[in-house]
Amino acid sequence: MFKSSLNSINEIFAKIAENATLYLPSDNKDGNAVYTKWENGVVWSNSLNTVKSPKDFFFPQVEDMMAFKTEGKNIEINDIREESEDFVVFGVRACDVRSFDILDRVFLVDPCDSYYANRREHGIIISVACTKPSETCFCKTFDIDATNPGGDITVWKTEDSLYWSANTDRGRELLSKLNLEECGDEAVNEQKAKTEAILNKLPLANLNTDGFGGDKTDALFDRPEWKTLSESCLGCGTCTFVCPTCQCYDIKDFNTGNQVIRYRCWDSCMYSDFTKMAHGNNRLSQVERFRQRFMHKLVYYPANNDGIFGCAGCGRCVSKCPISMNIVKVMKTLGGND
Amino acid sequence: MQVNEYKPLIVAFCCNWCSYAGADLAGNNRLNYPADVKIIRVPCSCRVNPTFILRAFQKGADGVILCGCHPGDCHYTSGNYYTRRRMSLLFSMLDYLGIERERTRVEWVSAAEGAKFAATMNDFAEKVVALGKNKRLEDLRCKK
Amino acid sequence: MNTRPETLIPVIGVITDVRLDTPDIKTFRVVTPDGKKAFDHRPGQCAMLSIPGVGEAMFSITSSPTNTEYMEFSIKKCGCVTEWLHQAEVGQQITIRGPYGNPFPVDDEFVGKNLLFIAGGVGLAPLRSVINYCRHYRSKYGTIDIVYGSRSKEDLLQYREIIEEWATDEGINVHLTIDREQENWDGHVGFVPNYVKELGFDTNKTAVLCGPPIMIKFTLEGLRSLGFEKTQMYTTLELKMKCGVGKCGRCNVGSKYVCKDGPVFRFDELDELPDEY
Amino acid sequence: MQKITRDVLVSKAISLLEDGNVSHVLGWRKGEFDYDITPSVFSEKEDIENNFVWNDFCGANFSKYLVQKTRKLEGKILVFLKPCDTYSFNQLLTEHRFDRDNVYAVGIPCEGMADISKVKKICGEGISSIDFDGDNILVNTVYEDAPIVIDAKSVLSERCINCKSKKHVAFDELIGEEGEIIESGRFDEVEKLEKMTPDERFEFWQSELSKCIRCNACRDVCPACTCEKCVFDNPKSGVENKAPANSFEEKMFHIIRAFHVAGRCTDCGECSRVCPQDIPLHLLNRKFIKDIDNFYGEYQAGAEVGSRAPLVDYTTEDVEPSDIFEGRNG
Repeated sequence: MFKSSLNSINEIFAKIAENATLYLPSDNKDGNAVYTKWENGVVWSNSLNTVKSPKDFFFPQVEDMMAFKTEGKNIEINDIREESEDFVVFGVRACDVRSFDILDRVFLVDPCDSYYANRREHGIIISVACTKPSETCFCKTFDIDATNPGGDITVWKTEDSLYWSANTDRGRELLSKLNLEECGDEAVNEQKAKTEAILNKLPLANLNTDGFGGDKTDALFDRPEWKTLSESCLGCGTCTFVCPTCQCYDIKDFNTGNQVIRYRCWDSCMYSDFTKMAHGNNRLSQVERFRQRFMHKLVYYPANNDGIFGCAGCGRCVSKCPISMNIVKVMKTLGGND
Repeated sequence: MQVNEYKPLIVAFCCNWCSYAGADLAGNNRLNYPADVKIIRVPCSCRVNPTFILRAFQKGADGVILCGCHPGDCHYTSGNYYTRRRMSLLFSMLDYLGIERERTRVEWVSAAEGAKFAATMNDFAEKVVALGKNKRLEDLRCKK
Repeated sequence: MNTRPETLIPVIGVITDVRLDTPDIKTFRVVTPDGKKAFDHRPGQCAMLSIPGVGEAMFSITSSPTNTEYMEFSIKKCGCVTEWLHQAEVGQQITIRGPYGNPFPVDDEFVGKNLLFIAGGVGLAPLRSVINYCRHYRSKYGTIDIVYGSRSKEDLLQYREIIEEWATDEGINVHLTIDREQENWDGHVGFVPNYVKELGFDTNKTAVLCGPPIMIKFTLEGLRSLGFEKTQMYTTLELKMKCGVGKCGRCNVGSKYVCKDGPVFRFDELDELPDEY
Repeated sequence: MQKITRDVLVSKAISLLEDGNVSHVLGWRKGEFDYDITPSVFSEKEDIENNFVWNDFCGANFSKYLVQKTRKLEGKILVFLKPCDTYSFNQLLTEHRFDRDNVYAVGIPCEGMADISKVKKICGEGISSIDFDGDNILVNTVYEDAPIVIDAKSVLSERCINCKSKKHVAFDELIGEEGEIIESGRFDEVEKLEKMTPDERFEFWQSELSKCIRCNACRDVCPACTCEKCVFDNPKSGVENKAPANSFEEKMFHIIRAFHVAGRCTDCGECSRVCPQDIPLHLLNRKFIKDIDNFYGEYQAGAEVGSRAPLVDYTTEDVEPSDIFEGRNG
């Protein structure tokens, strides 16, 4: 474990930024935290978390995949992929660190997604333990320890200091370059205990997952509650786009006039055209689309991934849904623990 | 790059009944107007949907001009009156978003006004050249 | 340059032959620009075809894997990509990637079994690959019955191949049917599910079904009434797909992705999935 | 703090339901934290008694739900409408989007709705409960022992600060006192932007619109956006646009969306309320409203049923597009 004073944080940022682009949460003019490229003058936000999740760094909302040139009947395919630059994402919370595991299990399994893998190999994650969790947080439900977030390097923040500990070789290498002073873990343990106490007081602390999991398809699929839960769903994509673990994408072509760029962009299972094809649509109503999103996170994903839930409990959808319908309400209604 | 080397791309939407004929007349009378003006013929100026204008900018236009029959002379009686309202609001909105207001224009050109057509295009092109490349409403993908 | 392998990047395919099979179905023969087959596949697998600027769509490969020279796709005109393809001429290049999905178990469960293929309309496309594969390795399988129905005689896919090759093979019984009476048709008239019941097959067969959902539903009931078990019936599903490798997240039925875990399913496997296909 | 209490609405809803006048009630359903309230259809007395809420966080405008719910549900629907919601209600009727006979509208006065993000900027995270006391909002958090007292006026949402009308323009029955149309300062921000230089305006909108994540919440909540298929979702429209691929597409979507609702937008402010990225979308709509008022005379969409929207109307004396900037700097 290493220690640095909170006052010297900018010097540390500068050091990290020497070898790689550094991104960290910083407040925009609305006072919302957004991941911002660090340069002198960019201030690390005090907010709990960013509005958009850091999945953008590895799986951006829009990314060009390949280009085509057509001439007469002929087509030329151009591989426009480029090697990503090295970058460091600082200030990732425990829930978002888990989200990378969840995304890895989709994108890195065979056949590996080279776009995602490329960024993943070049990105170092520095997580920061939570000290002031919000009422919308429920990471504990998914056995995530907000006081010990993981990633390549973990940072704990106390009143006046930061404590650093590396979890991976990449993290150790980066940390060794920062020349921090070694220290014990007493202060960190104290901070952990404080946060732990608050985590237990949170309104969603006791949300439980017993009613969900890979084997619960039959028990949940035809439940009548889906209809009432989804009755006022607007069918917008807010929950999916702020979600750190939503990974569905669409592949589209854009004709620039000179060439065709095939790009992929985030898609949302809440959209009416998500499964629409020439011969029909297997999810015609919003009830089915709504059910798909939550079944995917709470049943289908665990069924394919050793029981790990596809939700990290970050609470973004809880605070951002235009009609305040969210995975917590779904779990409470269907989970039978009321 | 020197200013005088810069060739703007100007899209002119011309209504079939007046302005397109006006452009024809300008050609027949050998009146000069910039070759950078690309004319798109539309059945009536009110055929032009705001997306057409934005689309033109996206695909690389530096200026978009919309020409139709004089108010009162519309082949379909009232099409250009609607155009007038739509474009007033659209141009005002583009200005509000900080897009240079000289990049867009509506001009009424009748079939007999070949000279006006040429003069309008010359004037418009000059203004667009003075503004330079369209940077505020461009789609970089289309430049590749 | 990112040099990692990437399945989403296709290769170029050239259409070397276009055959008008029915008024709305054409069969396209596709090879690489140097005249080879783009990749090997197994019967029942699919490939993503695309036309830059128009779109990309999943099609089942209709030709048998035993054909090592080219691949064929029987495609019905119904959406953007298919409409464009129907206007394509010989020599047109398209892009192709694959193969995707799991094949029919032709080398394990099917071996030694009597096979019953039941198809409706363009549903013959994926089955043709299996049928021709089984014809090629004829000795590995028992009797083969093929029930195929369509709206009219003109709508029967691969009609010449069926009549001239399949029907003349020893041990293969072909039963054709069309929906309504029409001139110069002396075969059976009626819907596939009813015809299957009329034919009254023994249950010592493994059945493979493909066709419109309504046909599948009633044929399944028909076969069940004849005593067939769900474990001896297979079908192949189709849902909207974008990536083909189980990542884009739209072709799932429950926790199974049609592109990755399907498209071939045994009916008892389907029973475990929610009714959303 | 709302002057009309929840109990008044609950008893109204229950009596109408029990008399058989209506078979469903469109109302606000209690959430997890006293502020996350979901629009919902109630049809049981017990459900209403237990779960119906009415407080400073009941911002949702129900008008658009009527389009879908009147088609799906049997019988009459009781809908509670705040003054601003009645404008959307009328506008949808003008466009024949639902059958008036299937709806029983109860107008309720509104003292302005609170913006939870403004509340959170004051009290921080960790809200465990919220109470109301006169003009104050009392917030209990897991971090403080005593409740944090917040003046309700200081956390009013933007659209309520600039409320244009406390008068209901449509109802079958009114609860409480009728209000007046208000001289609001809703165009002040627009004017401020108009006075900026084009460079500053461009800078402003570029930074605002670049936040867009194209979740379509603004479109999907908008009572004026009731197209069965949006042009931006339709590959055949030629302008399909699914993702904010670059700064052009961000602008394209918002300009065209604002244009499409120009003359029909009642300025209900739902777009800005739901935007997860806090983009001031109302400033686009208000620009159109202001321009329409300036160019073609004052017009308030939804003020009366059957009024002709300015963009499907004209006069021979309309201002020329070349003259619209007269007397304005820039």
